Amino acid sequence: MSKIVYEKSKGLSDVQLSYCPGCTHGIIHKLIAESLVELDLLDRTIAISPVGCSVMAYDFFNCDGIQASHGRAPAVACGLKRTNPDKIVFTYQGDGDLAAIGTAEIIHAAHRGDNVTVIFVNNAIYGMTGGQMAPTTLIDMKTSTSPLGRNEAMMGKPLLVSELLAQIPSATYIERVASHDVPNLNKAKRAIKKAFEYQAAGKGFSMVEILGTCPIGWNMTPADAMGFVKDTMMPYFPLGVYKDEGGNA
Amino acid sequence: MTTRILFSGFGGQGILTLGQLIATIALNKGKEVTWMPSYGAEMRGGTANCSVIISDKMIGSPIANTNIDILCAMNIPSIVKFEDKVRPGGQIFINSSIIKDGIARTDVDALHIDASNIASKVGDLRVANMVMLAGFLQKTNLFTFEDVEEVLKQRFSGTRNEHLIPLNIEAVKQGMEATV
Amino acid sequence: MVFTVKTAPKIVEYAAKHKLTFDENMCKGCDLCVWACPKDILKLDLERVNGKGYNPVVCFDIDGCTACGICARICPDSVIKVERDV
Amino acid sequence: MKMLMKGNEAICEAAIVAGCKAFFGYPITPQNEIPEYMSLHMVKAGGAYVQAESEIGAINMCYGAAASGVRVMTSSSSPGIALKQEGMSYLAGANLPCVVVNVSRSGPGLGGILPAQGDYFQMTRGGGNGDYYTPVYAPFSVQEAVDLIFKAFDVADKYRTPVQMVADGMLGQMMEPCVIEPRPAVKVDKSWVTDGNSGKRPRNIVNSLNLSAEGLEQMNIQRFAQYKEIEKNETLVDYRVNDGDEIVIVAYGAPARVAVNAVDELNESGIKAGLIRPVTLWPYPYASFQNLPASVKHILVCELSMGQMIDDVKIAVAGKYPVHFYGRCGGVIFEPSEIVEAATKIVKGGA
Repeated sequence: MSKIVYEKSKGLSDVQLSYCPGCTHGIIHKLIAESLVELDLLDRTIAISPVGCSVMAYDFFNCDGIQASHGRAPAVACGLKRTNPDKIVFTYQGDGDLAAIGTAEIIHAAHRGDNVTVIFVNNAIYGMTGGQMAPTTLIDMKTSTSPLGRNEAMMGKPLLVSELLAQIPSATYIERVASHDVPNLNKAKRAIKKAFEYQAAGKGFSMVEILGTCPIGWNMTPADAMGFVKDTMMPYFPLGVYKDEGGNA
Repeated sequence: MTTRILFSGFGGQGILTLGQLIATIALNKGKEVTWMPSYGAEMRGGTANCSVIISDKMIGSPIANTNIDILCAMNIPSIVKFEDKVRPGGQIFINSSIIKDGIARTDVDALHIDASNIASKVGDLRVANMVMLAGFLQKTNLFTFEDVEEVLKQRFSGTRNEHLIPLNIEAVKQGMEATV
Repeated sequence: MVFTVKTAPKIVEYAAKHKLTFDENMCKGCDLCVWACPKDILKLDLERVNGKGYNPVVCFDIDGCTACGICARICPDSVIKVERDV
Repeated sequence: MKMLMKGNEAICEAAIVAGCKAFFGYPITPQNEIPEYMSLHMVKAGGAYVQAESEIGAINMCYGAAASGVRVMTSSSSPGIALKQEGMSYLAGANLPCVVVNVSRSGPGLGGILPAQGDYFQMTRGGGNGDYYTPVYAPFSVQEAVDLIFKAFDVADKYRTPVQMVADGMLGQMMEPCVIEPRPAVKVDKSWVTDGNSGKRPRNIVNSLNLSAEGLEQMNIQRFAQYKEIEKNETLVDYRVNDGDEIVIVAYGAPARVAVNAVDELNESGIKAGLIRPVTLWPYPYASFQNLPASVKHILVCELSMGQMIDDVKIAVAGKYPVHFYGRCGGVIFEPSEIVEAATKIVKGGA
């Protein structure tokens, strides 16, 4: 007699992921797919993919998908949710998409209290276009547009998105988690599930920020990149629940 | 006289660099030359190629993926995609360390070079591209061994990669010996 | 200009007390499972490449497997299935 | 000295040599080499470099820098250029010089990243709101891109207008030998700049708002008088039509290189063919179509689009010749043989 400990989620399609070897996007996709299957929400979910490495995420989730223009996924989600309030709508956005060009849209989705879920993957770089500096790039980190390292005087300090959105009165649930080892993946999955449960219960805007890696953009092995998340990113981007008003709604 | 060369292989095999070195040699020799890469987000870790066209007159389209004079193929997808695009009588240089089944065409001049294995023996898999240069030195009159030495110095002298010049030259030499 | 050679699935099984199943052609040789495995029974096969051109993961000591599932959970490409004998 | 350079990098180097003192950009393929190059070399040259939060941010940074009188440039690719239209309209409305480089890709929407020419309408018809045009340069080689960057900054300064350069993914990514040497810049009056009057001159205002209908009309009339001057002085064309040619192929930008090959092949095969390559897309070289040799029977427009420049060719020939079209799009690049086949069919009848 044998019991399946782990197998590929039914929430994922058969398409091979387009991500580079060892990229945490694949791991985070699995958490979302597993959560939607376990909550029995998959068949009424619409995934909204951004512009960035996860631009083709619509190919990877086993549900309907929309591709949004750069940074505008939360506005697209608003339009879809307002016309389909009984559906589950989530956006999947990177730090370039959400924290740079899409800051107006994300802030106003939270501000309106749109009953949608945002999965925000923060890997401190623009991966798709070849490793440029992002608003979340750490000080002194070298990228293709900060070749001498991010300079605070010229480029400011990295943007703290969860802390920012937690200030918005109408946001319901904001948590930052990480994806660099199995215990943290379990926590990340609990956060994702909670966000979808809140949405299903009509509790309003939720965002889960997930610290991820970009081994190619960071010029590291995938395993070293996991260590970088733990040792270098987490001290600047503290994990935790920044807002949770789901219980009072 | 116009020579249309296509370099193709996995990202990381030095395809684009090899094309640039040969384009620079052509420039040094006063030729018209273009270098054009395939580009895109998924290229990393995937298959990359670049076209180099060398001519005595103005070059039109810089893309040489048809009517190819010389195909420098470093992996199997390169053969699958481009073998048929070489003109009859053209040349195919084959990285036989990876492309073990050879090619089907009989109307081209094929040269098998055990490039990846030779590069490993020289000390770095990443110089497989330089081993492939043996094809050009053995089979064409485009440039000489001295031209290669000169372009390597031009590119790497005074950079942090200067110490790699002897390794690269050794790779070319080993490639020459293996293809005599 | 980007293209890949289509490859049929290649399923590789390792079975002792517990069972590991690898969908080998989905593997990108990222090494994360090797890095994460607490029993150090996985490695990349540097002697060969899979249909995508990567060195695939292999298990060299299935007897040491405890079916903890860590390799499968960390794998970004859902390559690994883990079955526990109960 | 002749150097082998990527189109994108040559454009940057030429801009720096031309005295560009500020660059504002945002990542998008296939123009990433431009902000990457500027992030190092613009800073080394003592200029300002910022990676903006968006293309809209970047073009408005240009608006601010241009108002202070410095030479400023931004770059993007098609979807990003679409985002910049608000700022372009403001630059035009406020009479500010600025150089905008579009390393174009296929669309519409997010489209693809491969070379295409579907932005012709947007670039040559204003693009944003209101009555305006911008000069548009379309180089077909790395050297020409370098030469036209110098030109673009001069024209922007001289006529106080935003100027665009379109270099598709092919030209941006390819390497070719080129020479970049300093050349004298046009001398212009910059007494209008808003860099703080220090009490020494009347204050300056940079603005496109005018709530008086007559006043705004006058501003537009003046701007269009400038456009007449630009049309008269700045139209550029590469004209390669000879007596005896039966068919004239019209193409622009890097894809015109394919047309050059096709014209050679046609002439070798006995079909007399010529080429008109507009180098400025606005102002369009309409005059080049007025005195074609009597031998010309057909015009064939070749574009990497479903057909956009063909409208200008139809305006130019005013019904005098049949205007045919051959195009590929989505990132597919035509090969010389395709153009040869299309031209042969037309000349031999059957098309």
